[in-house]
Amino acid sequence: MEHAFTNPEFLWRTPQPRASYDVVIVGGGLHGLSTAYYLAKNHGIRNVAVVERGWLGNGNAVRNTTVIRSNYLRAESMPLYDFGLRLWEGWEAELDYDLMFDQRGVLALTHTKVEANGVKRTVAANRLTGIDAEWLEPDDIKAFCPIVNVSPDIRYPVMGASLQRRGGIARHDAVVFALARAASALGVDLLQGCEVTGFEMAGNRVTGVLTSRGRIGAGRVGLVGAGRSPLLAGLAGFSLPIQSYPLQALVSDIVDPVLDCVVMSGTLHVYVSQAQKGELVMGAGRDTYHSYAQRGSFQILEHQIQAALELYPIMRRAHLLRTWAGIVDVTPDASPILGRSPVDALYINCGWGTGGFKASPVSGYVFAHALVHEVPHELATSFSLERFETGTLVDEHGAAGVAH
Amino acid sequence: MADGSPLAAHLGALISKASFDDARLTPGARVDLLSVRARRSAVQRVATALGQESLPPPNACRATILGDCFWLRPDEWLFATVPGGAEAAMKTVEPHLLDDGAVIDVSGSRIILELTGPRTRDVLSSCCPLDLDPSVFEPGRCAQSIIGKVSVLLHLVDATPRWHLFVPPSYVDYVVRWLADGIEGARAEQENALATTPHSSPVRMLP
Amino acid sequence: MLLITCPWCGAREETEFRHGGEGVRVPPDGDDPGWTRLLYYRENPAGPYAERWVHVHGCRQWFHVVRDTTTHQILSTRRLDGQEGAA
Amino acid sequence: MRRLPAGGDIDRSRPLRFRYDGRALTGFTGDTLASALLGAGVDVIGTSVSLGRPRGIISAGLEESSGFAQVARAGATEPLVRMSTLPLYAGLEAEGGSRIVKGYLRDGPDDGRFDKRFAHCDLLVVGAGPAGLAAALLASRAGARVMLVEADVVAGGALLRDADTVDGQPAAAWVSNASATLHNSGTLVLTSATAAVALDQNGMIVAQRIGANRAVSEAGGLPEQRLWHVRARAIILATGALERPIVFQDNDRPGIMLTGAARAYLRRFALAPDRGLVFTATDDGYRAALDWHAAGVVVPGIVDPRAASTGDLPARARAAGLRLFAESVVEGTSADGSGRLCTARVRGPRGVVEVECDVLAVSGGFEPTLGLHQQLRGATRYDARLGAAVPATPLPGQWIAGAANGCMTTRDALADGARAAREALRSCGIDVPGTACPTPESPALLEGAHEVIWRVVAPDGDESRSFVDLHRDTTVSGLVRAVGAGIGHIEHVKRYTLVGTGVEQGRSAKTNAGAITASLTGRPVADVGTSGSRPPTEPLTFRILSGRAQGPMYEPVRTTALHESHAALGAIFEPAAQWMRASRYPRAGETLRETVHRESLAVRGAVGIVDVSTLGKIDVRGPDATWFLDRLYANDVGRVAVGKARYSALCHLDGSLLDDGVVIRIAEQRYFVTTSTGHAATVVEWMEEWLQTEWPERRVWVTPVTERFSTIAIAGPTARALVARLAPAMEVGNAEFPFLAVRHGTVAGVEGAQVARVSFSGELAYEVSVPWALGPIIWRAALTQGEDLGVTPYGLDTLQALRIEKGYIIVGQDTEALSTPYDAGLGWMISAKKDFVGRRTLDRRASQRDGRQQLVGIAAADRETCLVEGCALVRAPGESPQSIEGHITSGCWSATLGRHVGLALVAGGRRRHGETLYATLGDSGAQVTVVDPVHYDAVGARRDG
Ligand SMILES: Cc1cc2nc3c(=O)[nH]c(=O)nc-3n(C[C@H](O)[C@H](O)[C@H](O)COP(=O)(O)OP(=O)(O)OC[C@H]3O[C@@H](n4cnc5c(N)ncnc54)[C@H](O)[C@@H]3O)c2cc1C
Ligand SMILES: NC(=O)c1ccc[n+]([C@@H]2O[C@H](COP(=O)([O-])OP(=O)(O)OC[C@H]3O[C@@H](n4cnc5c(N)ncnc54)[C@H](O)[C@@H]3O)[C@@H](O)[C@H]2O)c1
Ligand SMILES: Cc1cc2nc3c(=O)[nH]c(=O)nc-3n(C[C@H](O)[C@H](O)[C@H](O)COP(=O)(O)O)c2cc1C
Ligand SMILES: [Zn+2]
Repeated sequence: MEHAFTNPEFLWRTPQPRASYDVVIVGGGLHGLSTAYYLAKNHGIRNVAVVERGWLGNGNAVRNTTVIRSNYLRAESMPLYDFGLRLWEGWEAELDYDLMFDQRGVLALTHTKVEANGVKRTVAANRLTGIDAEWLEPDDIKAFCPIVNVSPDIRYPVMGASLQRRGGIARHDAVVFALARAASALGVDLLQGCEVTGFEMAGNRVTGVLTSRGRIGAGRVGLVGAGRSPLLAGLAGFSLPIQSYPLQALVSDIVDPVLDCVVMSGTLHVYVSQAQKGELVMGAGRDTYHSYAQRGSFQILEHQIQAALELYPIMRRAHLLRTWAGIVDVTPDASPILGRSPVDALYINCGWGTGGFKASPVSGYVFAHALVHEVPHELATSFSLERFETGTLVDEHGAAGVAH
Repeated sequence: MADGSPLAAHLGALISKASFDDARLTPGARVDLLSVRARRSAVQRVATALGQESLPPPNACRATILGDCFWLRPDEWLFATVPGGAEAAMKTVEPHLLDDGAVIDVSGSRIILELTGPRTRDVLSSCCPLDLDPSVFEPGRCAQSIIGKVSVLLHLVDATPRWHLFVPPSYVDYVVRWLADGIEGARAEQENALATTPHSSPVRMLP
Repeated sequence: MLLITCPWCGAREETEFRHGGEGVRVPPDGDDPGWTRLLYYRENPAGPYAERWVHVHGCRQWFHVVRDTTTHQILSTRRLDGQEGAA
Repeated sequence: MRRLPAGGDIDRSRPLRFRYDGRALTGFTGDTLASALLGAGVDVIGTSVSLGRPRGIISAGLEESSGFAQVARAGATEPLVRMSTLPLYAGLEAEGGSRIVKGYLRDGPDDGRFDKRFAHCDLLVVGAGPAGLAAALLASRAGARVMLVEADVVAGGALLRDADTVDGQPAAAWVSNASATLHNSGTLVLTSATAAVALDQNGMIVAQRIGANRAVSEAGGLPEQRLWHVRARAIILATGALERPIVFQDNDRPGIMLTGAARAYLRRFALAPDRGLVFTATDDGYRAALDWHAAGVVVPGIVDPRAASTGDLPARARAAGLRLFAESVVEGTSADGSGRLCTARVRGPRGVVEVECDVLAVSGGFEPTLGLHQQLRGATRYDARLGAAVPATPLPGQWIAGAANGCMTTRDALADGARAAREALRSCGIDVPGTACPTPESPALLEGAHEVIWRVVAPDGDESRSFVDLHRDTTVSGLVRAVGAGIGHIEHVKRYTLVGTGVEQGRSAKTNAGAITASLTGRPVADVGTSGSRPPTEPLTFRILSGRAQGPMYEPVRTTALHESHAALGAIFEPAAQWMRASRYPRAGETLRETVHRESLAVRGAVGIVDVSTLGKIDVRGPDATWFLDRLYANDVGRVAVGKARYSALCHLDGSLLDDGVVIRIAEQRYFVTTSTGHAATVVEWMEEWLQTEWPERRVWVTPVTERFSTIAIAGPTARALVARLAPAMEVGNAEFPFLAVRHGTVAGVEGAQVARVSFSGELAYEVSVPWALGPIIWRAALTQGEDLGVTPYGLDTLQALRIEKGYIIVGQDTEALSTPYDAGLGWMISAKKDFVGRRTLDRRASQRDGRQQLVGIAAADRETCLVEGCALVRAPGESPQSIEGHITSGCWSATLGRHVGLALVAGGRRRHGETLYATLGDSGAQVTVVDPVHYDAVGARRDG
């Protein structure tokens, strides 16, 4: 028999919108909920609403493949993501919820010399920053994850891998539930079916949001709209250096455990883990075209499964059970945008692209800080929108490009 | 690639093993290849010089005095001329281009594979996304598309059907493997009388 | 998976094409912020979107496509010179 | 159930032996695994996922939510195969038990062939029930190219279980005639073929189990499964309707099935219960009772929640003397010791009765199968009469017909199929003459009072055994709990309870889940809706998705014309982009380092030859060629003299390096440009993009000629002597043929060879390009004629070592995504006088900031220290955490210098020559010195010599 999920008896209140709030968070995904939670918890600001156009989590929160890790490359990013990972390590206790957070290890396979060098470079950078990381040779990989085909005879033989043992997965839906419950309990109003359609402005200052459920006044507004950030920015009269693409994922039917870590492969564009329930959860590179349709193209699935079967022949007879896509907001340097916007009292938190699930805790933590103090949290100073003017990009393509 | 055949020995063995009467793969004739680039002003001059009314339109091939001429793009045509004929052919075309075009010897940058037989549509449609139905892909038609994951130029020479595939030499191994494997599949279908396209013969339905 | 009508070659599978987005434009002279926009900012509408594709595995021509990003419906394809395709 | 002595579509003369859970059983040709099991008396097929309840088969088709098995195939084993549509074949081996809910994977050989096919048609009809058949018949008569795909093993749809007649023929006969007609007119009819994924622009992915009904050993080379990529000008979805179960207490017991299944098992497989009770909310359900009755089965009654129906079927039931429990429901069941159904508790206006039965056929009504429509977000609306969603408007280019469109009788389905075909064909410009539509005779099915019922509230209030989703063990209690937690949206309910997330994706559970949630939250059913559908409509094996693109057919492996020559010399190959390149030519007993050592010294001391045919080559010509290359390349191309070459680089608009290469000016307006191996296609595309989109008026023609030429570099101090022998007619002296000059002539008898004095090794070098296929001639000639000169073939490993010694970069290895030419030490090449792509960004302050990661050389402190690529460079050894100054991009054993040398990117590195840093992968650090990138022959005397 299967391990049954334990969801609590009570999750959240369903209040009516108030006339105004100290802070209105636009977007009830993980980052929006996390922001609201930390506003209340860390800063005592409880007169907060999260306005969500659909149901909580209906964006990328429920669509991501749940890879959690902090092995990024840049000096600017590593502390941010690793602080996030440390928050994860305490989150189940803090939120009193079984998130199925499981630090089973994340392997990043390499298939070319250049890729191997890049990954080694990340390993070195991680270790020097105090982030756990190891370099594994093919034999070590085989020992750690026996189903990987490390034969030198395949098209792109495995040349080695990095391993972050503290990396892992969690149950995405549970995280939505847990954050919503915690925020709601702290007094945050979660307003679903409440689409922001415009902003109320006094000069260059935002004073409220116009929604499908009426006007809601706001002392400050945080835009946390992930795949729809460019549209939200458009409503507020500015634009973002963001392109929106579909990113697909798939699950297999439920099978006995074959894989107890996360394995990613940048060159072959596929990564896979096995969720606690038993389904294989697989992802690939994003689609090439712009879209808001939450679906992608079939050849992406075909290619990723070809790659998967080269690497994990045991998966041949698993079934593709369900596929879906989320819309990811991709920045030019694969790093997020966090902080002030061109509009006063309006703050933005977006651009996490294909990799923001892992940042759910830290994104809310630092963004709540920015909303309260009007300056970025020290972990987030490098991620302002101005960096594109100054040319001080935080290029994470190597560490975040294909993988998650 | 041994000096004689354009196919490496292992590929020769692969295709002769796979081929059967209804789908046969062989190395095609050797040719010299010319890429003729011509802006609109030069196209007519070139055509006239070759005794043609015009150069072939998109997706078409025409026989000319310089051999088969294939449309490649709005300002490019590929001529497949006799081996060693490139130089002379260039001399024929070049004067008419003036500054509005160029002719480039691209001999050897593609190899011709020939695929013949009534089952070849099955073989091709197992790796090529084009609509090859006789009602839309008639003899004399050509198209650039993909086999597996690589670019090819496909030409239907006659209604046998006889196909010519123009494949860059470095990709020949890969393309031949796809075709040979497709032929094996077609043979199994033939032997098991499985209907797979409306035009494959004979037909019997499997439950 | 899209089926895209190349103005030259006709309707072909998406796998024969490469997406070019809005494309780059040769810069007009301008100040620094203008340059930043040119480098990093592109249109990204929900709805009809004017984009460019190139038929990499076919005629290698770039062309214009208007596609609705909320439905993936292709509203038109045109040659770069603005003419409708013959195909 | 038991097998009746006669009847059914099975061939009793051909028994088939198979194994289930280790038991040897027998069925008949024509059986499915499900019918064979039922026929063999196996009603308890396994246990449920989290509650461990005994389970049986509930359907005879796509509705199945319980009967799945682990099936052995082709030496492999496939999890969770649906029993109700798996044709039985001799030797089939299946496992049930806990395997009906959770399968397993096994490594090992797998001989099944999985194929792919592209197909095109005017009209694709999905579903071969009456609607689909009518549509296909009409279209094929009109001369259209038609494809008809049917998920079941045979065409016919609902007609297979219905006793209707069509055009005066029994339904089954009409179906086979129709199929034959279609065949003969060239329609491609695919059975066991599920339309699984709807693509944009009228595409459809169809998965076909060709060899589903046979063991792989009998497949004769046929594919086991095939994936069809279909493009159609018009699509008709005639996917029918699915029967919906009703939720009540203990509704999951083996023996409880849908009424359509009860009839299908009877008609198609001659399987009948001893006592069959019916619980139906529509007239249609009465057919099961009537059919059973006609077959001699004891029917203890028909339970109908409605007031006595006046419809045709109920009247017939009454006439047959069947007992009707009107205004009654089944509120619970009990089971025998093995878990099998034995009685049902029927509650009516006059109280409760226990009714003995071994099968209970249930029908909550029918709902359109709209998964394909919903995948592309096709709109639906709630139909209160059906209690389910029906299509609102079809998607462009698509039509929905038959039961899928809410036309629930055979007559309506046939007519609707013909209507859809007419409209679809008209959209393709094919006009259909007014052909008559097949006419059926079938009873009225949806007469009588209409009352949609989803759930019978448990009398004792315990709904933890009232199953909404059998596969995932979701119960009404689970829904109650979810709603109590404060959630109301059906997508939250799904994620809280897991309803609908199983292998059948809740196909027959979703509507009930939505409706019950609605009743629990006091909202209209229409407002709650159902959770969304996603591709595929049916689980697809991973292998069918990968098809034949595995092993050597997975990704192209490109080989040069010299591949066999290298192999003959014992080369070891390595992938480089798509190519296979020789990395080295080890002699017996040599270690890697020894080989590289030997090959390097040969190049530095005598002469080496290397195959560089993979470098991209581009012919650029036309009156504006110089203007064009000047716009793209960083240096002044216009200043390169005819017959000369220049090393150059391309930038992106943001100033970052795209590639480097050599620009050779062949004639005034004709160039031969090389690119790095990995960027060959990118650079051609880059040039085309700029030309076509920005400068269409410019007369420049760009032609990729990589595979026109094989190129061999001949490098080393005795290279000149070797080239002189190979090309006796060529002046090779330094004066006549200096560095960066290019000549054309005959080499080793090959006319028209191009010889360029460019060098990637830092030695005196000649790159000889000849027609692709003639490469081996030059290679062989160089080896034989250079023997006394010490000619040595060398591979990528040595090439790397040599270029690192010289500080030559590889873009992408020694640069980062945002590295500029300045960062890479190539600032010298940037022309001060002209604009080019990237220039504006390079002129910005940020691009020239101090402290950027800049290319430096690094030298190991001692002979033993190895410079591992990727190592971080830090100020102090073995300290963590500390800030990172840079990293090693390239490192090698330098045979020439007798120690390890490397290249690195270091913050502000250009001003840090002489500084000591430590190279580390995060623990101990090896001491290195920052030096100039050029480790060897800084003045270039050897190269120029
Ligand atoms: C297929 C896929 C796989 C992924 N895998 C991983 C992974 O393995 N690891 C990882 O770290 N990251 C992964 N990601 C990325 C990760 O999911 C996202 O970065 C992250 O979820 C974004 O934050 P969010 O949860 O707040 O976004 P969302 O959940 O998308 O939240 C944004 C919310 O804003 C709401 N909204 C938008 N516009 C409005 C409006 N006008 N009014 C009101 N509300 C509005 C939306 O409805 C939505 O609920 C993946 C993403 C996808 C799509
Ligand atoms: N009594 C009722 O309420 C009721 C309800 C529904 C249907 N019916 C009967 O059903 C018939 C309706 O005719 P119809 O043709 O619309 O439906 P149908 O159910 O007869 O045929 C639909 C066919 O589509 C196939 N199919 C479904 N999904 C598919 C997919 N993704 N790919 C390939 N095939 C797929 C099914 O296997 C089935 O054979 C009538 O005969 C009618 O009497 C009766
Ligand atoms: C980690 C993970 C595991 C999932 N496992 C399953 C599963 O076992 N069964 C299932 O039907 N869907 C599964 N899903 C997919 C969801 O059902 C759903 O498709 C996804 O949340 C996107 O929502 P949408 O399909 O409604 O757009 C999973 C999703 C994720 C992110
Ligand atoms: Zn084209």
